[in-house]
Amino acid sequence: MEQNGVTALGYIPLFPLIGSVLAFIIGRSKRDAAGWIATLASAMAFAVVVALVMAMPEEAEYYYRAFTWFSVGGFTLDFAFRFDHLTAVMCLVVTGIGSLIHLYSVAYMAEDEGRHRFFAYLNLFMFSMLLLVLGANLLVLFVGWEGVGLCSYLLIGFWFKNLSYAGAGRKAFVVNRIGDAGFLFGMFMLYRQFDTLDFAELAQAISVNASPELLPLYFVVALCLFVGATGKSAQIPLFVWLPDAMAGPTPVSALIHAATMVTAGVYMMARLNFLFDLAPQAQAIVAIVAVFTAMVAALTALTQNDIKKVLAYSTVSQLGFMFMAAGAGVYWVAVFHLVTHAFFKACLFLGAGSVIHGCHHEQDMRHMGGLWSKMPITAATYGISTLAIAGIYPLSGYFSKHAILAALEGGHNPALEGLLELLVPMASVTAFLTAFYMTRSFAMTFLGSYRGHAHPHESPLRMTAPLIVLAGLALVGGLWLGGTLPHYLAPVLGSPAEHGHESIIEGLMHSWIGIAGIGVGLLCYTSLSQIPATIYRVIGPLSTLSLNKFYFDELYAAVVVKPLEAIARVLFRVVDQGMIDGAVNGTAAVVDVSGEVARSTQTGQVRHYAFFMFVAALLMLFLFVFAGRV
Amino acid sequence: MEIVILLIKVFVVFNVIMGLASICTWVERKGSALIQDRIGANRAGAFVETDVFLLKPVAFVVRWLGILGVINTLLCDAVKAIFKEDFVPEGTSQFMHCLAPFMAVLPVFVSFAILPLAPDFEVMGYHIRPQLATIDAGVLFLLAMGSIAVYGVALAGWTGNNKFSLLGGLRASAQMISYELAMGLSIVSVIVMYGTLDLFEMVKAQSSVWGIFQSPTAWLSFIILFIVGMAETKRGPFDLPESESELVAGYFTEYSGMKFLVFWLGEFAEIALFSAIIVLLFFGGWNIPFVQLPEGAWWAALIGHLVLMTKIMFFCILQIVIRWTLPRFRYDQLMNLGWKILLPIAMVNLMIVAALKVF
Amino acid sequence: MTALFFLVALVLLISAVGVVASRNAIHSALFLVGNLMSVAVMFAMLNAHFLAVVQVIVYAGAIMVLVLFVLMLLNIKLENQPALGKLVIGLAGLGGLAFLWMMVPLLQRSFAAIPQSAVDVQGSVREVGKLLYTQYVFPFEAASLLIMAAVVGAVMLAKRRYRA
Amino acid sequence: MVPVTYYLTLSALMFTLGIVGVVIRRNAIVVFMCIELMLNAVNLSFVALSRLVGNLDGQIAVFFVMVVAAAEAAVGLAIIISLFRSAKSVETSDANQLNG
Repeated sequence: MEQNGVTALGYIPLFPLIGSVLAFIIGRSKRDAAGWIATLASAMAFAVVVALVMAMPEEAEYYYRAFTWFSVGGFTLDFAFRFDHLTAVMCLVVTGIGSLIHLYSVAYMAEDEGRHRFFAYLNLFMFSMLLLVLGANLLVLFVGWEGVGLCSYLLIGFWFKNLSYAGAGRKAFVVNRIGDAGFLFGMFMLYRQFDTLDFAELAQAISVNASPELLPLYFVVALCLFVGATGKSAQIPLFVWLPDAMAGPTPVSALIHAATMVTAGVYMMARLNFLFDLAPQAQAIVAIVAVFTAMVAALTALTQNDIKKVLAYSTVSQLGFMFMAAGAGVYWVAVFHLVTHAFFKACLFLGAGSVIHGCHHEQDMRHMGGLWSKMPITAATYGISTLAIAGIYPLSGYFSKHAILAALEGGHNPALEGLLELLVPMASVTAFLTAFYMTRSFAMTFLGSYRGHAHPHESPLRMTAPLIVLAGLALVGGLWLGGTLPHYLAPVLGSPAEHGHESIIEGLMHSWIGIAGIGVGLLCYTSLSQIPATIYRVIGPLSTLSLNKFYFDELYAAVVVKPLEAIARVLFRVVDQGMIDGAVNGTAAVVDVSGEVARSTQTGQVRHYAFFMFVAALLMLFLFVFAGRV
Repeated sequence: MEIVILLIKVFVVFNVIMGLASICTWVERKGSALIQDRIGANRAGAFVETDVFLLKPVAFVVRWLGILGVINTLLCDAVKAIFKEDFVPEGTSQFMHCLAPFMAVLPVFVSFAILPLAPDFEVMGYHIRPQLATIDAGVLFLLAMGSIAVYGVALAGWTGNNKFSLLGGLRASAQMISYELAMGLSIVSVIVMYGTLDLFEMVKAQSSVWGIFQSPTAWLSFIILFIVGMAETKRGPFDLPESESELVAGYFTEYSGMKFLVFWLGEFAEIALFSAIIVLLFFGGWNIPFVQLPEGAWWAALIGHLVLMTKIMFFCILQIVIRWTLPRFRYDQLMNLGWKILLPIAMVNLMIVAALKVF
Repeated sequence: MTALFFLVALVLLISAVGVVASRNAIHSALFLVGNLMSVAVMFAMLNAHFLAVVQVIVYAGAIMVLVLFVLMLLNIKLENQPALGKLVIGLAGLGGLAFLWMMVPLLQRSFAAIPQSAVDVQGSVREVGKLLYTQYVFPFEAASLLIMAAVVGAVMLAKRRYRA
Repeated sequence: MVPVTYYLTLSALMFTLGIVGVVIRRNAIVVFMCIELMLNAVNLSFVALSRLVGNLDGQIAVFFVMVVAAAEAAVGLAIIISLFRSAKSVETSDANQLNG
């Protein structure tokens, strides 16, 4: 591997950073300029990435040290970027989809007062995300990690005047802190063991130190890092923030909470694959957690009526799929699904945004329906993406999801021995549920007759263009990437097992789960609409469970929030009011009393002060002449 | 012998001052009469009052020429002043009241000490420089003396112990301080132009070309210095401190007799001083255009001296004519002229001169 | 030369006493002018010609005129409160004597030992100017800033406040 | 030539008079003048010592003291004028409150 210092790497995050600042400053006076500045900045970053990818020779890796961040004792940390094939894929996704969403937002946010703020945050997010994926060591990655968290918080609470929206932002932030704590612990342990945080050096060190006595350490570190990933990527138990994050503007949901930021955990696992590979138990936990997350989220999505909430749970579920692949140790599949998911989920979110925009900020699917004729482009792209996520051949979702199921099934992880019989069917059921609830959302939104009171209309071209592009990618992305991606990622993630080319018939055969889900869904929500109601009646308590999101929020409130509040109250009363305030007030009282005493010397008469100065000068002179003998 | 030469110098300089001031006085009285179309001082003419018919033309010519009339008028003025009551207002310090006129005159007279009055010459083996004191600081000394001149008027205004003279004193001191800045800057630009502080050297540098033509902006310095000169003497359109329609007579309202005459003398000596400075700095001093006088000859020095005096008289008369021609400024106009017009112009001028010197 | 020194020193001290002892502030100011002129003469005697001239221009010509101007503007003749008690004056005088008693021997002791430099410095305009514009150019510019600040501050302070 | 210590002693005398003046006088302007007296005393010793050690640095210091004195005069007198406006007096003993 050659290591080139490539200055162009610095430009990738630099453009969005400059764009963010400019958008904010210029946007204060010219609101409309902000969107175009931000779009241009992210498009330029995309152009740089594309140019780099095109120019990058096979097997190469770029390295760029921007500056030495800090140097403490023997520990020197460079603010360095690293650009290999994994990073290239991530960068393409982030900047490419990011640019499309920026373009979309220009139209979507056209009426908003604070849109300069919005675009500044959005570009800042791009900057942080690029830091995250470009970072050459864990700490730079962590800076990006925190940066995207911050931007996510700012954007979820973008309409901060609505208290529940602001609360959603806070929730996302706080929940992410828990994950970050795990991440930090993992990082500390790694540094303590290997004295470095650089990925390349870590990989080197770990491959040399594969001795058995270090395996427990790797297990703990991997688990800690995975805790971080559960926070960022919304896995059980820290997934509760993501559905609430739908409070943010829809393009934000598309970019941050579907396509890019939430996949940071997956990226991190792929980046540190050398570590996770040495901790099979951790991998097994990842896989189990992932399967359960996917299942629970899919079940919850079944009963949600808010179009964005459905997509949010769907995202959690799909992230579960990605972690399944990562847990099974087949990282390229995880990345593959990450990419295809970015395509179709971004498309779905933007489509949902288009619908919401068209229906005058109506998000409840019960008040939609029949929009097919009124917004044909949105409906078509949404439909394509639904097919893709359902895993119908030859759309992109099919390839990635099929590969995940294959990977899970063919996994050689000894820790998962015996569990696979449970996990694989569960994953298959989840895939079926995915197809079902997506079909439900499509049918409730676009089919049937219109149940709302607004006058829906198709969105402008600036919004539909990104939809068309993304739908196109969702359509062919799987075919295109399914063949090339494993080889492209091989230098970083290891060579995948070769498997034969499948024919169209085989493909259609293998997508039977999706077809079944779609079929049942269509049946239930178009012609035989009494079926769901009957089902709900029959399994009443279970559906309530699903509708209320399995009471996760309430559980956390009882177990975590309430005790913490109680402790905080005690601390406030005793420690803060009693001790700290007491000390402060006591100090003030002492100053007050001594001030009263000292005040008597301050007559306010300049002449007296002059006299004191004179006396003091005499005293000093006396000391100088007689005592000092200088 | 040195002492003798010094005493002679003192004598000459004193006479130059007195002569110039006296002539200015007479020119003022007669000239103002001429401008205002009246006869002017006509009680003390020449001693040529005759009924002899044959002598009448002579007397007429003599009186018309005014040569004797000058002396006669001045003598009469002095006698009148001496015999007047020397009034000291009540409730003020008599010492201060007496001190004020002399404080007003002193700096002017002392300033003459550094003015060169003729080229060097040799007589009886002695090399004589017709300058009372050769000071290292040179022209700066003039500025120093100019800044002290304020005390006389300020003190006079204060010891008058009445509102009019106090206001006059305040106006005078404010005016003098304000215009001193422009004066300082324009003199500094001249210093930069010649590259020396020594007035003697400056005049020597003008032996072929007058200073006003030596630099493209020298005329600016000249105009500023001329205007400032009129303002510093508190005459001409700048006579607000003694504006008789408002303040009776300003700071010397309470002065009479000889003390008043001293103020009077100081005023004209100052006119002569500023004329002399302008001539020495800008108009070649004793140099005659296109004529080179031999160096060191006593007669050349004499001619030089006369040329210098003629030039000085020209500027004295110019000032007097302006004083009797232009109406008085308003106070805000005076301050605006000093601070907002002359000072910036003088600054820019200094920068231009310095830039020309460097490049 | 020594005679001249003592003469000027006498004038200097008498005028200094006058500054402190005059009941009338304007007399104090005039005494101070005399004092400053004597100091200028001292400067000239010490070959500091430039400083002598600047002393006259700046102190006598500008600062003291300003003081006199203000005194006349405010027109305060006598201190309208009774003079200070004898105790304060006595104390101050005692303090002053103590100061002299310690200071003068100290000065004698400290500086008599230093030999008179062979170089007879001439503080001419040229020499001082050269030094000011080369070695001390930074303090010089800083001083101009100080003056600028003082001008602005003085204008702001003395300006009448506009009352609504 | 007059010994430098003469100048220094003279300077000390003048300085002492200045100090005493500052302490005993109550007219702010006179106090100000007494401060000028002290500054001049120091200036005198600067020049005298400049001559003693044979370089011009002392005279430069005097130059800067004069600059400071000029600035002080401008600001100080402006303060005294505004003091007079608010307190109708220039007695230092009348200026004993922080509020104008």
